[in-house]
Amino acid sequence: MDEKNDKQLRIVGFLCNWCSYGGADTAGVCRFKQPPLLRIIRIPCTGRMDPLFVVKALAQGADGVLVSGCHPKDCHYAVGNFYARRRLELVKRFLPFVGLDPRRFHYTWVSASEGQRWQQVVSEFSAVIQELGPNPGFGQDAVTENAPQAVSSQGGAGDTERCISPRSL
Amino acid sequence: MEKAVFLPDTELHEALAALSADAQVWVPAGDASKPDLVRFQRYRPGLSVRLDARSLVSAKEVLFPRSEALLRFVKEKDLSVPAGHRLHVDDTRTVPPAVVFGCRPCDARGFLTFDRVFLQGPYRDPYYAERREKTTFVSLVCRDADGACFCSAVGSGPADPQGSDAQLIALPDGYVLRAITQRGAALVEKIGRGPTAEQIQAARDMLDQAGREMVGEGSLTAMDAAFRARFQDAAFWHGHIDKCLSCGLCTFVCPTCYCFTITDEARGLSGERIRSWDACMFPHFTLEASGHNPRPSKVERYRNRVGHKFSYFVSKYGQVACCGCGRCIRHCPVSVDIRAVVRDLPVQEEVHA
Amino acid sequence: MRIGVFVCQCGTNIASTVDTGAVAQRALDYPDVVFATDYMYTCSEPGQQEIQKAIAEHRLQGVVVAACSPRMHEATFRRAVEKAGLNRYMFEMANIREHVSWIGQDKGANTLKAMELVRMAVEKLRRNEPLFASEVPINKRVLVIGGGVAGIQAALDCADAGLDVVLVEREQSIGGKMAKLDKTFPTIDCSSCILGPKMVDVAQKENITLHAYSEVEAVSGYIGNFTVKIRKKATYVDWDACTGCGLCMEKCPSKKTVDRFNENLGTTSAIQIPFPQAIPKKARIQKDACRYFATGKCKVCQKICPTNAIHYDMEDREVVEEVGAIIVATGYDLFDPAPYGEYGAGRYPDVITGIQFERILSASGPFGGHVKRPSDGKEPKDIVFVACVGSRDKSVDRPYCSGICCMYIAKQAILARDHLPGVQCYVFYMDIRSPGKNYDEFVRRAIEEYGVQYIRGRVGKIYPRGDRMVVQGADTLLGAQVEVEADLVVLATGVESSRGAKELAEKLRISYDQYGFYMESHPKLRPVETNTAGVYLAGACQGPKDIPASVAQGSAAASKVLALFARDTIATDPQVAGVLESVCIGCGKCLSVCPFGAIQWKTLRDGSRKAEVLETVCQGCGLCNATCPPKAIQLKHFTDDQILAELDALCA
Amino acid sequence: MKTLHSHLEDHFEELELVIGWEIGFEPLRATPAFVRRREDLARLVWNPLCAPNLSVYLPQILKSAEKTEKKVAVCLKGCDTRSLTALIQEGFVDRERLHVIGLPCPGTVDPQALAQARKNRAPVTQVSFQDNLLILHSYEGTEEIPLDSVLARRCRRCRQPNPLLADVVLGDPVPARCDAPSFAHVEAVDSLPLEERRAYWERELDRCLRCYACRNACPLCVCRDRCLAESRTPKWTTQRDSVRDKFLFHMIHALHLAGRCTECGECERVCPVGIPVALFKEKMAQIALDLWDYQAGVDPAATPPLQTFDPSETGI
Amino acid sequence: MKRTVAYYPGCSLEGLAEEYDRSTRAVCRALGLELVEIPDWNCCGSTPAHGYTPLLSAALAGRNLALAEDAGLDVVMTPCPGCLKALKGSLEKYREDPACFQDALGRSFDGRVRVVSILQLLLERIGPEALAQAVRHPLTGANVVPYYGCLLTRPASFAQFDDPENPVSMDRILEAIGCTVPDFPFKTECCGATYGVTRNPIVTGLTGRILDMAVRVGAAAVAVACPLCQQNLDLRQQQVEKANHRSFRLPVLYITQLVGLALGLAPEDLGLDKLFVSPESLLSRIDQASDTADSLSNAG
Repeated sequence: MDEKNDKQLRIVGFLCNWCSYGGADTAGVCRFKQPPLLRIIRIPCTGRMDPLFVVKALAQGADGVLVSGCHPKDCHYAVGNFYARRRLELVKRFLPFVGLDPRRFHYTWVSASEGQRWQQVVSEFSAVIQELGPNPGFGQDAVTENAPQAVSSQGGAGDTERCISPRSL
Repeated sequence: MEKAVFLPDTELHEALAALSADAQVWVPAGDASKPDLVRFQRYRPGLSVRLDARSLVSAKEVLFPRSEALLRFVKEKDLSVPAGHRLHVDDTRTVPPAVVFGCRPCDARGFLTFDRVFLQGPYRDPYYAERREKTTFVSLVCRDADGACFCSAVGSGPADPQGSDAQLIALPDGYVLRAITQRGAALVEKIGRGPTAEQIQAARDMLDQAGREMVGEGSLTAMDAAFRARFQDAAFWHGHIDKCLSCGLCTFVCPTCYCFTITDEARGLSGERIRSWDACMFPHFTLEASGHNPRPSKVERYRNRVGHKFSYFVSKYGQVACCGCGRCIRHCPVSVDIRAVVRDLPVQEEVHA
Repeated sequence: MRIGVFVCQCGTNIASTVDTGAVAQRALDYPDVVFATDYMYTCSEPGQQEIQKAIAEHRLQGVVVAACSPRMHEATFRRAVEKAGLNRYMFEMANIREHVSWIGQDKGANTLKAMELVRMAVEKLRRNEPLFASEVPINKRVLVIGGGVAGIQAALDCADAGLDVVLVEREQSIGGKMAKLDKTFPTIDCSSCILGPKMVDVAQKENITLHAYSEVEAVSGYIGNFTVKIRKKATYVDWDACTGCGLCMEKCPSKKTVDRFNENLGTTSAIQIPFPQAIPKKARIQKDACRYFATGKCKVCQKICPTNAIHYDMEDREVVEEVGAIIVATGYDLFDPAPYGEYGAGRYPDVITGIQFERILSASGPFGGHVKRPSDGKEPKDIVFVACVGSRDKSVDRPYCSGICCMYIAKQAILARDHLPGVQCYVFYMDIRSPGKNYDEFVRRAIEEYGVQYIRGRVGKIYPRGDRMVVQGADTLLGAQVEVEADLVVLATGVESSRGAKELAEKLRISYDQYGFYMESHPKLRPVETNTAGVYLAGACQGPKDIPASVAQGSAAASKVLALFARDTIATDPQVAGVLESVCIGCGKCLSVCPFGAIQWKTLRDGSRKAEVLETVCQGCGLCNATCPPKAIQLKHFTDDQILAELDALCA
Repeated sequence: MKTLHSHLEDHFEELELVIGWEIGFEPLRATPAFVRRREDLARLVWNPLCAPNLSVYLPQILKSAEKTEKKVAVCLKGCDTRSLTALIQEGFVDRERLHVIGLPCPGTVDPQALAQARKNRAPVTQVSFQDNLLILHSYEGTEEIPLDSVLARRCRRCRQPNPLLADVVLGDPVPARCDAPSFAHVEAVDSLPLEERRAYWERELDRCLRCYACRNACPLCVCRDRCLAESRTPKWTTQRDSVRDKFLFHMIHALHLAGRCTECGECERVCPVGIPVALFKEKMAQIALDLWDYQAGVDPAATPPLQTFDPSETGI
Repeated sequence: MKRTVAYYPGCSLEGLAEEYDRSTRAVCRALGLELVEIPDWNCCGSTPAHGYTPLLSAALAGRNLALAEDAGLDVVMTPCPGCLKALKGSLEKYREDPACFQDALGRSFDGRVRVVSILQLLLERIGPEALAQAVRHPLTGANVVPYYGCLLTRPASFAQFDDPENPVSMDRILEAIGCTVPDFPFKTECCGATYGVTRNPIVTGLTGRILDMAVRVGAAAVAVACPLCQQNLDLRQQQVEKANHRSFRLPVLYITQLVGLALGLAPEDLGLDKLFVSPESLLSRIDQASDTADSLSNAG
């Protein structure tokens, strides 16, 4: 991202159009001040959220991922957030296993009238991300593919690192 | 034995270090976490060099990387131009000389297939050509063929010099390194010490003995007619291929599989044109824009794989596109044995109905 | 692709904390952007013309507007670009007002964020495809839920316009709360005189199907084609046969049934018609009070009923109605004063609520219109009204003002004086809210003509002294504590959402606030619409309001339905899912997750089965897209590639 | 294995095809066998070398073969039957058309472990089995290796050695090696600090060839020829040989198996570069167990957790 | 909740309200509650302290809580509403700014401890049913009205116990020990508090109203849970009678004394002798009622 100057951290927000996007609007209308980290992607419903979006965003170096939708039982499509909360909780517990910091991913439920609460959600999550700093992502592309040599990243097995090979378990 | 030197075991690392002064040296090496997994890695001190073991993936990666950027392009916005931008293309690359030290003869011979296609064909591939010229192959006479090897059956052998620039002959306390080509001779001067007569003699005996050894019974070099005859026999192909999973493993570990795909990977205004390995066993390989796929299932795909190596290539170039290294058999998840398929081609009576 | 970017200053709303010029300049560096400018008021008429001019001049194929929220003006701009010949879906908005300029003061950070939001919108637009709405026939019938004054007004307006109306009322008769009122402010019209005729109209109009004593069980379908299951609760009286003669009520032996219509003040019979002007004027057996259901004997009503309409074995029945639009007019309930233990409501018989006093005032009430004390039936000499009981009070979670209590207190005080010329009324109040037409004049009349004593202060305690009640409160104008002895205390209880409002909202998939009042689409611009297309609101179910406002909303909702039904078909939202058959593997996961049953099987010639989307039923939630493993099904306008494009614009 | 042959001989009339294992290109390697003729039945074997999970072929075989009154027989180990149950749950396999031969499984051999355990290096000419012992014959003599010392990782944590569903069970039940689900290997990785865990996976996935053997060997990877990881529309991964794209492919595989994976371990067995990819799916199985107390492929009537919801569940 | 509770008597329970202390200890001992008096406790600062600076009052009361924490007790009980407000106030101050609080206190404090009144302890730790079972002499036939005063349950955010405007905790306890509890509207009216000395007419006026209402609803005694209320209603009852030219002769007992009687404890252990208005009229009524009850039971 060419404009990414050193300090500017970014949170990718996936907001459901009917409730949380409306909640963010309400927060704006009421001029509830928020830190400028969040960039919102509008989706029709949290049911549209494939957990892979979260993994890909964090792997690509998004500093934070915030997903917010209607409160359970209040979904515009009746059951969208019921499916979503299962998938999002599953990916939240899976992230640490592959070395992605689970604190960088947060999901919550905010209705269109809860402008104040949205301000609080954004401010608290932004503070967490400020404290965590830039996200190294996964597999920062080492200088592999455009080097003429063949075998990919010569990271190779250094001697000192501690290895968990299943057979040694 | 024209130019030869003796390389004691103790001086092996020293020699490799000397070679890597002005070239990238690739040796078969084990992984710390996985000792029995041997792959070609660039030499660096402390690497556990494993000349005694067969590498999993062939040395193909040295000349034909799994993915390489053919060129980088940048679109510079310019509204005065009709297209709205000007395209800048940059395909500069630096290819340092390389040495593949300690591969097997079959690895080296594999590149004969590559050369027929990438160099002697109607279109000369610049990327491959540049690496080919700068790479020296030092193969080790093979003493540990296993149940999957069948180099002799395809016209090669444990001591086949074809494709190698120099050959290592293992002796109890070291290796005799003999040059085969000009480039091999240049390399041999740099390392090792004068061989004693006994060592030369022992090396020559080893060479003769290996030369005579037959790895893999029968010959699979003249199967093009048999293949065409068997082409329509669905029962035959189902019999052999029902168990195949149609993954891409056999093609990726094979020293002679050279198929690739080219894709543009762009983001915003810049990007790269990537050449990356492809496999005839993959569904997208022959998927047409219309959605039709001439090889819809694994049976057609594997028949094509056999036909390509033992029929089409033979009738077009007069050589089998297989060096008999046995990797495709050894590592196949379900142990499909290409030898069994090819051997059954000419057999007339119903087999594996 | 040729894209135009228009950055709106929105007067100073955006321009004050975002450098719109720089954003427009930076947009020129993005792929495919061939024109970029910023403008004072892009949504204004001249602003839209600017866009249309630029589309023609620069042969634009897509437009990005960086301005306010798409929830506000996406439709406006889509119409504008459509007029200029672009498909309305080749348009994207970047929300740089509510999500940027209004929530941060740091101009540098805001401008950078605005640039990136524009970058995201451009990247998404580069992957947009033109989409075309398909037309769906509308079922020109309307369902009105709730038979109060708002529902009646809506039903009558629709019926007058020639529509088929289905009116569902939970209670035995329509009329809602207004039917319980004696008189209405500010004109002191007799409530049943002005409501009665409208109720009769509802009964007499052929194109109104009335389902009284029935509840909505389930709602499915979408705008123009709703399917509504209605449960007609068992009344144990065949309403076709019953003539409403009232014989059964006279002869029914269990006279001690609590009269819920009269707010538990009087008693009535187990088989009852709630009030004389009830529509439908049919009897109903209250099961828990009926001797037959308790003991198996009695059957008096069955014996004497001239048209033998009584059937003790009657069961709930389910009716299915197909309608094109739904008007929700489910009204409100009144606050139960029990949490105010210090007022003694429910402990002292002479401490009653406003609605109970209204029943006492009413001729059809428990005392036939004579104002008497429930304890001993004596005529009260002093009456104290206590305002804001369950309103404007956070401690009982009712911080809002109910809007009508000040007015009905004044009315009841005047009426009490009419009934008993000697009575002295006192009112404990915090502020008098009388905003309507002739409202404040009405309250002044109560003070000046009817000598009502207004005491500005809250009541601390109500306790008995002898046979009278002492109301102990503060008088903030005197700066002292005051005690008023009274024979009758009327607690003006506030308005709250009606019982069961939340469950109905979940059936209709409309949202509600934390007090259970339904959420209108926009508090100022769209008060009678909801976020669910085809579902409209009217009356107090949307928030506390008086009768004039409820009636007005009834008509407003009706006019919205009429506008919807003006066309024979309705354009469906083309943002629906679509299946790429060559990629579909026929695993059926999308079918099982689709909440609307909008996906079905399609068998190809070679016998393989693929998923197929019913475009008219699909609501565009995207659940199938997220569930499909090979991503064969994509939600148009929110495809994977479009969302990934926005994501990649943000991070490598 | 007299009983397998005798059983098949008796029932061969009702069978159109028998899917089992036979000796592969070398005595130590068993390979799937598709027997359609009676005289080929003799080729079938059943021993701890028979590692491949044959349920992976069933959806394709049943789809291409027309439905006749004859059945397709398939030999399935305990863990293989869990995969079959999962396929039945999702409607990919019609149970009636199968004749399932359930085989209580003492555990399968890990070829790398066996190679390391062997003393001499001469090629094995003949293998025989005797209650938990492998007897290898080669021209350097015979060698006895206890099966427990060369077990595959999946078998060391196996709690389903006995077939869940079968038309016939040949051999008496075998005690499970673990009664409760054991996630020791997952917890070992979890115990690493976050950065070290990421470095570990980056190093492991760097070796990945992206040959998709793990995907194609997985019985529950049902997209067959339409995998999202190879798709350009929508384009989730590039064709680059970068660690991140390979990671994304493995995430696609793991997420698609969340709440569905029956932990048969085939993905890890077939990986040519020995990446413990099964750990991703075992972590998913652990989460499904914690969150919804759900184990895949146990109850044919159950619905996988991500395909359904429960309005009243809290805490998530 | 464990059975052992830190006990903070407070100054008035060592002086004027000594009988409140004695009856509280007796009742708790009878009900199996072990009261551990906070070692070396100090005055909670009452009204003068926070008049000076709120921090002083917080620190003074806070020290007692810290001592309770050191003794490993997580619940502190104090019968006197004044001390209750001071102790709860200090916890509030601690939560607002722990650092400033701890350096005012001059020692560490982690604020885990909870503060409860005697009413809360009886209701939450024992509960009305268990209390009713423990009763040996139910005070049947005695109309007793509960008088909470205006501090015990207020302010709601502070007290977090019972309803500030319409408390019922003492009613429950009185019912549990067998009393009939008439509806007493003035249960939270102010009794004039500390004006007894400086501006006595306020007390005689306000307390007069309360006693008048008590008599009016037919009370035979008034139950209180606050030393100051007890002082105004009992000690000053003569002054009130003189000022209002009426005779009330209404016994005012601490709730713990009444509970003690019901549990069959001896009057001396409950400090009944310390009351100004003799409780004789109440006791005779109870004995009489219990005799008839005995005669009925053994006759029945």
